[in-house]
Amino acid sequence: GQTGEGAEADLDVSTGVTDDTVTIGAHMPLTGPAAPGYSQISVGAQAVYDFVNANGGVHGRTIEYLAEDDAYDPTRTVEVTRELVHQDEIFAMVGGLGTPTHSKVVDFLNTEGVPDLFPSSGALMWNDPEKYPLTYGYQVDYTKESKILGEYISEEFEDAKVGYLLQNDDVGVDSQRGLDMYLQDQAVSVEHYESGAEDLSAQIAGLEREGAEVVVCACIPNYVALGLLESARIGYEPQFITSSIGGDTVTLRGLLSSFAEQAGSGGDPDDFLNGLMTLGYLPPVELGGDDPWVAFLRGVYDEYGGDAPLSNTTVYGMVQAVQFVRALEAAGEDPTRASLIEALESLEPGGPGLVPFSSTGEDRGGYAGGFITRYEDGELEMVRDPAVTDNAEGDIEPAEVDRPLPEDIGPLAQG
Amino acid sequence: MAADPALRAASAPPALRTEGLTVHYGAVRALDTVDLEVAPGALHAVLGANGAGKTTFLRAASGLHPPRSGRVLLFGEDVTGAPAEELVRRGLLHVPEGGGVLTELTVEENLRLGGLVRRGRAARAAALGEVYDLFEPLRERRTRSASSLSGGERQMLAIGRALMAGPRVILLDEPSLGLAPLITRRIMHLLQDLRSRTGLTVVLVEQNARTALRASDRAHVLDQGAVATEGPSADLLGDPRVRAAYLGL
Amino acid sequence: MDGHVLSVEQLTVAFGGLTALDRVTFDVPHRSVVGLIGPNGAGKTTVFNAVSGVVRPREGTLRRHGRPLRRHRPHHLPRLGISRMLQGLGLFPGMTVLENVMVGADPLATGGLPGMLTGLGRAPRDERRVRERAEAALHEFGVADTAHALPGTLPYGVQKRVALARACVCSPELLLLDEPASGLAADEVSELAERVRGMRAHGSVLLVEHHMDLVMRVCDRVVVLDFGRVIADGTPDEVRADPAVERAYLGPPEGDGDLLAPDGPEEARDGR
Amino acid sequence: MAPTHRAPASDARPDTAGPAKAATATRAGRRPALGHPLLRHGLWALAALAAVALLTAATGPVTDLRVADVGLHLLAVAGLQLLVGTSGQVSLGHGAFMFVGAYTMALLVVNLPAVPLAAGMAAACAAGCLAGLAVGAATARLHGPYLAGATLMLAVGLPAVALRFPDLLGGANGLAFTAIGAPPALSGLVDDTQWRALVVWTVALIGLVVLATATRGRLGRHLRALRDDPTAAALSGIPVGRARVTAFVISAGAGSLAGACQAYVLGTATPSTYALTLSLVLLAALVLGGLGSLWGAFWAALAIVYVEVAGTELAHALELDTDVRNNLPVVFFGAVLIIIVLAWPRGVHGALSALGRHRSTPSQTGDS
Amino acid sequence: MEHFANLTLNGLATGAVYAALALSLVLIYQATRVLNFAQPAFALVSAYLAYAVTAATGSYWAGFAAALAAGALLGAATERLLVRPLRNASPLSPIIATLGLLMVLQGAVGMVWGNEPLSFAYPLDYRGRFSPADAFALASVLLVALALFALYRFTPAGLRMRAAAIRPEAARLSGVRVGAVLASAWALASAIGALAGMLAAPPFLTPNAFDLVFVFAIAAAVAGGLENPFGAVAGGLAVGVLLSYVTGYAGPELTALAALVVLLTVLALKPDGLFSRAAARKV
Ligand SMILES: Nc1ncnc2c1ncn2[C@@H]1O[C@H](COP(=O)(O)OP(=O)(O)OP(=O)(O)O)[C@@H](O)[C@H]1O
Ligand SMILES: Nc1ncnc2c1ncn2[C@@H]1O[C@H](COP(=O)(O)OP(=O)(O)OP(=O)(O)O)[C@@H](O)[C@H]1O
Ligand SMILES: [Mg+2]
Ligand SMILES: [Mg+2]
Repeated sequence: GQTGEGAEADLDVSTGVTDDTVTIGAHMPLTGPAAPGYSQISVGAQAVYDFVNANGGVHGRTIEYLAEDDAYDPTRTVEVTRELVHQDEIFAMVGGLGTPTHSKVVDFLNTEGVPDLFPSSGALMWNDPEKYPLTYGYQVDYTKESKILGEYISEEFEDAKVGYLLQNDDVGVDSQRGLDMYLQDQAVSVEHYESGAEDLSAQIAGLEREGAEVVVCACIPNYVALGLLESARIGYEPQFITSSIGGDTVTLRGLLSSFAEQAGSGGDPDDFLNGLMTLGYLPPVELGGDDPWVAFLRGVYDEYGGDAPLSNTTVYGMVQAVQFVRALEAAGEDPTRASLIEALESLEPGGPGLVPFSSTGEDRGGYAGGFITRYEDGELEMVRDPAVTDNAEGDIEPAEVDRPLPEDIGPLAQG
Repeated sequence: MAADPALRAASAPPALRTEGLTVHYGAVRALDTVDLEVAPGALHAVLGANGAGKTTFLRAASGLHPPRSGRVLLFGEDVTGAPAEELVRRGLLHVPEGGGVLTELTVEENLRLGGLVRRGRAARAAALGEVYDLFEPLRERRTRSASSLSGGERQMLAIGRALMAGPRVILLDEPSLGLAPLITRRIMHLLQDLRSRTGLTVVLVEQNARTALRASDRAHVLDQGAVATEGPSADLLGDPRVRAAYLGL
Repeated sequence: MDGHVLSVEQLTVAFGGLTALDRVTFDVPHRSVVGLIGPNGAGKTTVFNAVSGVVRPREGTLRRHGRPLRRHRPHHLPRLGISRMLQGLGLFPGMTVLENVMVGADPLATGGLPGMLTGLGRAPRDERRVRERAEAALHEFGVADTAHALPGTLPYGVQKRVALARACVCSPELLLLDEPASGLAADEVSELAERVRGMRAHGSVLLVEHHMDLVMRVCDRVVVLDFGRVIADGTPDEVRADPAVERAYLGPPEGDGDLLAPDGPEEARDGR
Repeated sequence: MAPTHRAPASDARPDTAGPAKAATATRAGRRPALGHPLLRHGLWALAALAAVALLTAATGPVTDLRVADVGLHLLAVAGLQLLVGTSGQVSLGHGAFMFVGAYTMALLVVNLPAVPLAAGMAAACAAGCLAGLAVGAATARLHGPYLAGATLMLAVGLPAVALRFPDLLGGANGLAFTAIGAPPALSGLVDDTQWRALVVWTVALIGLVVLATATRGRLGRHLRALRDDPTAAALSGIPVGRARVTAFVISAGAGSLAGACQAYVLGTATPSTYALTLSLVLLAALVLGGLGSLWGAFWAALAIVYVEVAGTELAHALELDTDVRNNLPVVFFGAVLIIIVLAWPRGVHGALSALGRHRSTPSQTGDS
Repeated sequence: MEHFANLTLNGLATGAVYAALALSLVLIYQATRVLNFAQPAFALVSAYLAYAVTAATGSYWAGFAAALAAGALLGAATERLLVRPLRNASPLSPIIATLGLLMVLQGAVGMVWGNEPLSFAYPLDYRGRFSPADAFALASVLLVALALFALYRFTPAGLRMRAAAIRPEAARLSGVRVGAVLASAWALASAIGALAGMLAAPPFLTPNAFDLVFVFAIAAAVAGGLENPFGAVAGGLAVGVLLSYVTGYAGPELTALAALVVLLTVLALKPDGLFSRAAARKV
């Protein structure tokens, strides 16, 4: 027995909420070829929830976070999501990961009346209130961020030949759309890779052949590192610029640590990374104690996180959890799904991030833009201040954001 | 010039001896307390109808199939339970039913494989020459895959491979199967010749009882896994009751 | 010529450099048993392979009732009224005796693939017919009680009969038997002889065998091969008396006592 | 043929894998036929469908989903059974046919939403049969590891077609859609998941009836014959090449139907679902369930669905380090596979039927 | 033209890895007629161990040696514990058992080292169009193939190995200690597999890093013919170069499809692989 289909799902329920717990779920690849790169997200989120739970929870309830393995296989995603909804009876889905995967359950979640918060993906489809009234985005979408990147490149590298290195899925397609708005004339080469491939030599050779002086990567860190290494191998030195998903320099440093020595200059992976430009929207860990949120999250992670060093990927999951905690707190003493949605829509656009976060009735795109940094020996230099835009023809505008401090947020302050 | 086997038997332990050999396939008893003794240098026949247990006896004696009970002695040494490959190293060669040639190897590789247990390159080369002299068709087909051989040629190859090892005791399971009459005779000659030259002991399982009894010194007749009768071959051949009951002659 | 179930004309087969058959010519008349003998490797099985479409002759013609067989393939044999029992029996070890024989009887079925998939149409009738025919054959060869056993569990003599039953279940016009007597006890050989002679009532048999008693007992004609050539062709008595055959294959006449007596002709053969 | 004239010596290892020889003396001949085969199989199927209906009525949507999952995997593995267990052709690429079926279904639903479900299933089956025809024809001459290698590459290569035509097939994201659910007349009687489970089982059982009929009859006999000895089979009048292709076609049709069912139930068709792992798991489960019998396919389908579930639940139940917990289900599946294959080399069905035989005739043992 | 040359060189370098893994597959196939699905897992475990040893000792070559030793050990143990008990089962059983082992080992590696990628060094300098590291890979693979060929063709050990594989019982009757021979064949093959792992692991090592390598290695082994080590090497290099061209000229999404088409074409022309001998006589 369950609710029949067709009828508008009833949101005035508090499924998953008991007197002392709130159960939420997520699906993500924890095993299989797509797992590398993502496991730190759930570790980060879990650390925040553990911290909150240890400090009395949200309105006295602890958060139970079920991160289920879907191995990045949509079939499995559908199955685990249904289990989460029907069997584990989650209150909300928070941070379901991946476009191919999450896109297969977004319909289901919306018809079942399960709030679908903050999918870990920059696809454009999460921001569609008409079609998916219960879905709220998180990550800056691929087109927005690549528009900002495109504009920056067209201004700062005016005459340079530009090459794209794109992941062969919606990441690549959406990113290319944004880039092409500004770089149509400069682009000389578009290379793709399949996620799961072990080798980029043919692609890098292709970029070099076309003489690309600037290479924009819409890739996950693995392939940014591979690209950097491969170009170093053949002595090709373009300016690399990555989108937000690939620019985690902590991860990149780790990946490249074994090769610095052979590169022959003191053995520091920074030799590969120096000069790398990246789009960001969350506070980068490189800012260290200068940023109150980085300091706070590091403290939480040191106490509740894993053994791996705190990376920007971890921060991604931690901020996702912080945003949920904020919404849950605002949902009131006795949260229902409806009150959670209401709280989301009136959430202050500021948060840990450096650009506004949008979760209103009309626009629930999550982070609305980004900034660009340049990496040099462990330090980041801001080369493009935070800006926001839309994913269509709209202009790129400077962003202003009020950032509350961690101690301003109830459940986080008690610590 | 064959030495009298009986004489030698008195002084030396039997080449092969089984005591109470019993073999089961699952719950089926295929061999039932078989006692058998073969003097060194003897040519001993084991006869019996289809399914009497002849093959089973050879497999148990050569270590391919561990007996449930009983003992196997090779030149007086207890080798019960020793694996077949060890017995080969002690000079007991078994040419299985159907030969068991390695069809994926060439003819010469099959023969070389047989000679691997032999020490000395020269000895191996000499043995190879002898086998080729014996079975001319094999020499002509030395580089061909054994799978291309005719049925009879394979049988020659199987026997040749066993001879390559320089056996002291050889167990032959229906060697005449599929061989032309002339070749069968030559093999019998060869066995006679080898035993007089090298003291080779032969245990011969044959369907063709007449040929086997004519060629052998002594024989056992098996019936449903047990020894039905045994004795000098000439006696068995001459005994009308034995012929009628067990040999179908 | 038209009376001949099979005519082999100038058949030549070569494998690489080896000429396995060299212009072999002989006939198998209607309702007769023809023996094909010769030393090991003479090419007897190769003749069978050529007739059954397993090897392609380099030259020569095979005729059935005077009409040439061209580019036929092994699975056409039943349709041509030819059936072959393999030297190694070739029973299907994973199937019961009855099923083994039913495979032989399957050419009697006429239904197509849709019927086989759905069990509709002619399929049930076909199935019944095939089964009845197979059961009849098992009876005929005295192995009906083993119908549901796996061949591997049966004594060899019984397996042979099963293979024969499978070959004969469709009443072929020409039966090719490759060493049917090998591994059989003396009494079983006699029984086999009876059966082969009995087959003359329906069709012809081409028999390859090293068991001379059998060959001499059942054959109407005997063809002798050596090194791929026909060296003799005639009645059993003619062939037995042929010195070339004696030299190449038979050795000196039997019954002169000890098999192990040194025989002259053998040495002569060594010197070839 | 070697002049071996007994039961195949234990050391003869035919490389044209006749994987199920000893295991599969079918009872086709043993039992006197009980009426028309179609009737017999159809009655079985109806009984099974009734059981499924009862089961889904008594349980919730998660179980419904798993029941549907078992049904579609049963159909897929049963198709593979015909190919591997009966005809002896080892395919590591069965998932590719599920891919074909899933995409056929998805394309139909996305582009022609009005097409009735049955027509969609029929189209998927037809597409699968065509794919099977192509693959079977291309691989008819291959044996053993060569066939395995070629089909393995098929499992990896075919889903890439979706990447090549992103506009039509949705690229790496695949296609998402919602196929028509329960007819309005039944609303209140059955819920949506339950309905889908019933649809899957109906399709699967129709498929099974066909497979059972084909296996028991002349076709199955021919396939087993050519598995055991292709040369002897050919000489008995079986066109070996054509029979092999036929086996491929039927098995591909079943696999494709299973894929269509999966797409129908889950509303998705994505290349990553049809990765190599799926094909390998299907074959592994088949061996685990038991080669040569449709019951083996049933155990296989249960294993595919529930070993996974058990592993995940085990991981949740134990207090473990993240890395260990994440990887536990995979290790669990692998370990189950190894243990069952070692303990019961003839699979669950083989073990159970040996047990049954042991019970009924305690004195008779010893099948080699 | 320069692009073509670059693609060719890159293809040869990756092809060497496929070839190495294909060699180990061929060797095991020769020894036991088993397609060893656990082979990439052996390579994986070996590479991870090498990573740990290198991290502990600071020496790449200590890790390298540890990897080969671990590979050999895993191979021999698998033959003893998994494959030998299934000798008389259906030919599929040992294959499925190795598949189970693949899952267990892959999961175990994830349990111990996590699923995040590790940075894995090259044996030699990796910089340059055809770097010392590439040359090392190619040379070691060719050397191993040569040694294997000599082993098979000219040494008694090779003859024993082949005999033991084809008909164990007949081999025993020729005095071959089948058990020991097969265990050592597996050990040798898996050591070669570990070498493949060491070549394939850089730059980043994850529990699934060898999945695709394995697929292409199988394609290479099958295309080359499972009877001949040179077939494996030729197949591996050909596949590597082919995939490089496809990626460079047509698009990376087509690599698997192209490999499929080429494999089917090769097998349609030569059903037993390019380097196979004539088909055996059937009747
Ligand atoms: N692997 C086996 N499993 C079960 N029973 C077997 C097996 N091998 C042989 N038998 C049975 O054991 C008995 C003895 O068989 P064996 O092969 O030793 O007989 P044989 O005297 O060699 O017969 P043949 O003249 O046919 O070669 C027979 O009843 C046979 O059916
Ligand atoms: N496919 C083949 N490839 C190579 N050589 C072959 C092939 N088939 C047969 N031969 C050779 O052809 C010759 C004839 O073989 P065939 O099998 O016809 O002999 P046969 O007369 O049947 O001998 P037997 O009485 O020993 O069975 C043999 O020398 C054999 O080695
Ligand atoms: Mg015997
Ligand atoms: Mg012959």
